Amino acid sequence: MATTTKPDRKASTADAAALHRQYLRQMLLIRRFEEKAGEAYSLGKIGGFCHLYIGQEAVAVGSIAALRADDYITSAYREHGQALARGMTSRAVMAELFGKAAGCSHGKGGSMHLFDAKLGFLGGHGIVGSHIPIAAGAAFAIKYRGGDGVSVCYFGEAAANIGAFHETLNMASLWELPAIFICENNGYGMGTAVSRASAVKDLSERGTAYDMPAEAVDGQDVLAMREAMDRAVERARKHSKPTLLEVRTYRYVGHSMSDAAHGTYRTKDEVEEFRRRDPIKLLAERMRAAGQLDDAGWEALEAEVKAEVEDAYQFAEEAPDPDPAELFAHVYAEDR
Amino acid sequence: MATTTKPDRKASTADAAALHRQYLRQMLLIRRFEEKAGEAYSLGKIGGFCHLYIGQEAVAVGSIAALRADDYITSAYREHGQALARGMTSRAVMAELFGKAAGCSHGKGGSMHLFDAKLGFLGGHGIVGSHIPIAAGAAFAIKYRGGDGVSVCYFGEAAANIGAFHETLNMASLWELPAIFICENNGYGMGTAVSRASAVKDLSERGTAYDMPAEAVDGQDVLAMREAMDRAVERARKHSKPTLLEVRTYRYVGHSMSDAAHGTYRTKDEVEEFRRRDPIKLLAERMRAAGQLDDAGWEALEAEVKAEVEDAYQFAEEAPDPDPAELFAHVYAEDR
Amino acid sequence: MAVLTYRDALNQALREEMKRDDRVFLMGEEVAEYDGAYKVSRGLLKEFGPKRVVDTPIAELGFAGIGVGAAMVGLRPVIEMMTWNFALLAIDQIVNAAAKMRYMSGGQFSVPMVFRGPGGAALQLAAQHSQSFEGWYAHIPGLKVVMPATPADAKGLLKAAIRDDNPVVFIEGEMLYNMKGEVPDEEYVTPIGKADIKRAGRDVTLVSHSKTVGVALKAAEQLATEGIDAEVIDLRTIRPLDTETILASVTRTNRCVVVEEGWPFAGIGAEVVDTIQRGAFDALDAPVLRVTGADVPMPYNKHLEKAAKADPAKVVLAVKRVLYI
Amino acid sequence: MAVLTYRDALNQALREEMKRDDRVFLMGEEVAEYDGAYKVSRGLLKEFGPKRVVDTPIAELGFAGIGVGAAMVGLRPVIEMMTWNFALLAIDQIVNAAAKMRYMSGGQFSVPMVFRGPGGAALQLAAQHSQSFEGWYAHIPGLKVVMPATPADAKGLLKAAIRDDNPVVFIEGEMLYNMKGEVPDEEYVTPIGKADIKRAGRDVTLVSHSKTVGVALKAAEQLATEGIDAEVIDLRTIRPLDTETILASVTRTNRCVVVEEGWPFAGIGAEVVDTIQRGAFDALDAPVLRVTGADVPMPYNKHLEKAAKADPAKVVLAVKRVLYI
Ligand SMILES: Cc1ncc(C[n+]2csc(CCOP(=O)(O)OP(=O)(O)O)c2C)c(N)n1
Ligand SMILES: Cc1ncc(C[n+]2csc(CCOP(=O)(O)OP(=O)(O)O)c2C)c(N)n1
Ligand SMILES: [Mg+2]
Ligand SMILES: [Mg+2]
Repeated sequence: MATTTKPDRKASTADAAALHRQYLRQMLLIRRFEEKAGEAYSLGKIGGFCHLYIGQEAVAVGSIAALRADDYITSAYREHGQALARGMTSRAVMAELFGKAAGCSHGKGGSMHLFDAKLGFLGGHGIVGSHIPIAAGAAFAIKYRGGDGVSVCYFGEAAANIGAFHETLNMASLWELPAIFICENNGYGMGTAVSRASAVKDLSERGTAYDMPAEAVDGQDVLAMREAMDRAVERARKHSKPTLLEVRTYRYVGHSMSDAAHGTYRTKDEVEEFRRRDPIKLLAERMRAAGQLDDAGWEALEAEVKAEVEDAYQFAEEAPDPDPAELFAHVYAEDR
Repeated sequence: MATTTKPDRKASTADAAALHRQYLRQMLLIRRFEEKAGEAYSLGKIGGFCHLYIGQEAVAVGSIAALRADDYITSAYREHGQALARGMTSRAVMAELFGKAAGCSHGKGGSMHLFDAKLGFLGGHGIVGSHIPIAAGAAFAIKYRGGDGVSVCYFGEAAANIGAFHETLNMASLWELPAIFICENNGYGMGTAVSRASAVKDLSERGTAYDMPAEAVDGQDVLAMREAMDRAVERARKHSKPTLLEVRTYRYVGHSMSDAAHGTYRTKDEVEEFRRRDPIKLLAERMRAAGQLDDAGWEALEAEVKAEVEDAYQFAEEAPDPDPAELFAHVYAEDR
Repeated sequence: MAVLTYRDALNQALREEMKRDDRVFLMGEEVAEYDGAYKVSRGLLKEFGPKRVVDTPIAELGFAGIGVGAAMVGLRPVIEMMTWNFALLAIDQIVNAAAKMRYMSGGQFSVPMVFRGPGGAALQLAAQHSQSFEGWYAHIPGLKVVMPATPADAKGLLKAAIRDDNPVVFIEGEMLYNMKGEVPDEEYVTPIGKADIKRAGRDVTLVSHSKTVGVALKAAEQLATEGIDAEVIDLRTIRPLDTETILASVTRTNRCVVVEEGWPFAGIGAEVVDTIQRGAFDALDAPVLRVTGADVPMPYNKHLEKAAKADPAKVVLAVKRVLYI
Repeated sequence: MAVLTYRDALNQALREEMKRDDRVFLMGEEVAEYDGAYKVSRGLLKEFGPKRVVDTPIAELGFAGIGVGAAMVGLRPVIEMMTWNFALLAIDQIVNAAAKMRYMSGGQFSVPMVFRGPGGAALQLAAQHSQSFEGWYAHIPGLKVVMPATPADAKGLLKAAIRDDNPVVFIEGEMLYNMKGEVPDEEYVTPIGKADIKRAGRDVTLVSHSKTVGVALKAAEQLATEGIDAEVIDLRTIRPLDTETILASVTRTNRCVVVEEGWPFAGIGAEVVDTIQRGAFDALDAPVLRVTGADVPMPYNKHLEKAAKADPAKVVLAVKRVLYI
């Protein structure tokens, strides 16, 4: 069932160049945003749990690029990258991390619970695996209404061991829901390596148990991600069939802000090794080789992204806290 | 991974004859016991839910025959057959169905909750799938203590769609627990055919997702069942490796006493069709062909079994109810 | 007025709401081809087809979550739990997802859905199949908890629950499905959050809900023969609790017994007691007493089971104690 | 006496009991190689090896059930829930299996095991990670519920819980892990089911548990400066509840405020109120008041979160109300 994707690199037309620049910009934005969020966390401006996406940028960017504005996205707690790639503003996300009223969840959700109804962004969920059926529910609704939308769900490889994954994939396949399950296999669930948590190492093998098309994808290559996603989207949109994508990726940083990047469950060397296939570097090099990027272009991009992140930080810093009365608002629909 | 078992029929030595007679007797006992239980239910002597095992006898008998006295057995609510095959007396089981103090669970469990600590019979559980991890826990304990026991778990094919199945099989495989998961695929979960509930029809395929050896077994052939079980037991006992057995069987009666045998979700013809491969008939014919059984032998067996069941009924009927003070006993270990 | 069973009243409510609003669908185990394990959905598959009446595998957590997701994007799911005992497997979706989605999304996503099915003990179903979890659900902000005691309320409240924009835990009485009662012929909706005085009385207030309404009414009848005039309140909605009706009654009667099927510790009765002693402390002439299910897992044996349940005799006894007689 | 953190006291309890009884093992997510998400199991893998300190996949339902099965056949599992929020996924095993096994097997199988981990809100963890479920577990016959508030109690009670032959729900305070306190040097076990008076007083009884013991003590200090002498009861065990200690205190002080972190509806406080009004009705000079967490999912914003939590100021206010000042 599972096949490993080799990206089929298309000609570097002007379109491709624009697209690549867009991917590069988005990945760089996520990277710089996350770095800034890490900084803000250390300064106590962000509280609670904060899970950074550094290293995995190509997954969100390459997959979301294949979506339409009316598709749905659901993710776990490590979702800043998907939120930004989907088009939430840096301001709205940063303000949420700061707990401000201008945040995308009005300061009530925080890092783990980013929501944006207008963008079809259904969260930001903190219970491992429990958002997988929720994403399938959105796919169910699409089919129910006879639409040709797609519902995409992001989760970690460790979530593939929990019951909700199993129950959902079975129903999604049985009912032919237009859902795409993106398992971001970054090698670890907190401090547990995939081989210590899953009896099968190739998680795409799990597709067999549900008769669901599955693919293993190189998650450091944004173009490979995009292409695999295009196939899955077509399967969902045209044929209303779900797909399981196991995306091989890596997080360079700790599980959350309280976890060291290396030292306990993985070595510095391992992290360095993976950094060599950095998704941003990989695409930038390819673009340089194709004449789509030069030093000036790169510097301009860096400056642009840096300015955006700084602006978001400033905005979040200065934005007001929610009104105290907000404590009792939104518990029930009648409240507000 | 999954292989379909063809029974490798051994020579009809005297040993085989004795063994076959034992299987035949056990299957017939279960059959007659269940028929009597059905009668008693109609008379209001048994209450609550009562799920009969008629048609599936070869599964319990063929598999339990392969076990040792110190192995563990855990089952769902359709467990009269396994209880009897394991050696609970007809009296103890019938008295439990009648809610009497002499019942195997002292009248507190009823049909769905048969227990016998001395026989390593860990219940009798009513929440679909939830006993699967419990059985794995017994296997964990065996391994923890360094023993060579085996823990066997019976569940229906519909239970293979619930999260507990998935989580448990993954851990059982990952940790190499001496567990045997017997999925009794009787074609239906209540009124739902397997094809309407599971995205894969061959449930043994599910083994792949856990890198667990799996086999599809003819559950109407007690000898095939025994042989497949022997292989699984050896794997567990000698190599501490789990197995998933998908056993193809059929229940002739309704899901529980309130469900008709046919008419809603399956036809009378279908039931008749399956009755043709009745496990008792199948073995009896084979024994006749091998000269291990004649009319007289059959009649003696029938009479013996009938007497045992009548005795159990009488016993249960006359046995006293639990003392009223029992209501508050056994809530906590200190109580009694 | 037509006389209907509680079951058929629920069935009517589902049918009417599915006709009225095509975003409403029913999902659960055996709800479609089997017409429901307890036949509440009889005929709905035939009338509305498999798109709107959906049989599921046994996967409570999964299909509850599918309901949550569908509700977030605008459908109005009715998720049947074959019984509430099995909902323990889905409770993460009900509590961690449905109840909190609106709040944690800053009001962006509501979850207009109903989780429904039978709760409480029936007959001899033993420990795993005889439980009352209303106290648990009522503990959770973000959920509403509704428990009708009569066919008319069953219909009116289920319609209200389906129209409600919040996740509603709707617990039916397994032993009430065959209960008959008059049900208005015209379209009506019974508001969530309002208790109903099922019997007016002067001497003592009996607070009850679901099956124990019948228990309280029987006790009241018996008490009447002894000259004691009991008022019987049917809470109907557990959350939000109609404290006004409770307090008004107790302020008049000065005595109260709370009757519930569930376990005592931190049950509905405890909350009602707290409400009363805070809101009507000076009116109370005696402590509020509680009649609950016994504080044990349910035994299978029928005599033990009977002894474990709240019954009119126990209520009568408690009433006499609060009347100091 | 050594001064230890609550975390290290728990660690000692685990280590001592694992040494004492080789049937005891610890299982859960990240308990072994990572030394525990909150480092409660630090060093145990090294000392006892991977057979007895077992890392699991993320599969709360599954490994809780594995614990139940292992306990049924004679081991004494300690199952760590990384936090009690995730235990909703395992609650079927805790409630439908562990709590009922002994009863429904007619006393044949006990389930001597501990489910433990941090409960309640920490700081800014938002709606899905800031919940107090002690009211839920205490509702269930067959379970014991233990919630230590100090390092000494944490150690003594965890040892008692591990030795107990019943399933024990052991809820640690996530915010208490770094709390320091004296812990006896010699071997000791703190009995389950006994509350502790953490401060004696005459004027009002404050009933608290876990983190709110600190809240109540702070409130008592402040009240003392105003000449009000509050007694602070630390329940320590929620189920079985030490009604004797509560009633004896309220009978002396005639006034009571219950302080808890969880939601109000049918919470621990409701049960305590019920206990008091039934057992000390005539002694009460004022209604018992409750200070609880706000009846909302927990918001992320730190100011809103602070407003949602029980704090000394709210307790002081409630005390003044029950003293009518
Ligand atoms: C049900 C549940 N169990 C445990 C946790 C604690 N926890 C949060 S993230 C995590 C690891 C998840 O790993 P993975 O799914 O691989 O995602 P990643 O963090 O690598 O993106 C754990 C155990 C949780 N949030 N929910
Ligand atoms: C979690 C849960 N959901 C639903 C039920 C109701 N129920 C009892 S048996 C059953 C069907 C199970 O079918 P299967 O697993 O195939 O076993 P069989 O009855 O065929 O032996 C259902 C839905 C239950 N007991 N537990
Ligand atoms: Mg991971
Ligand atoms: Mg079946």
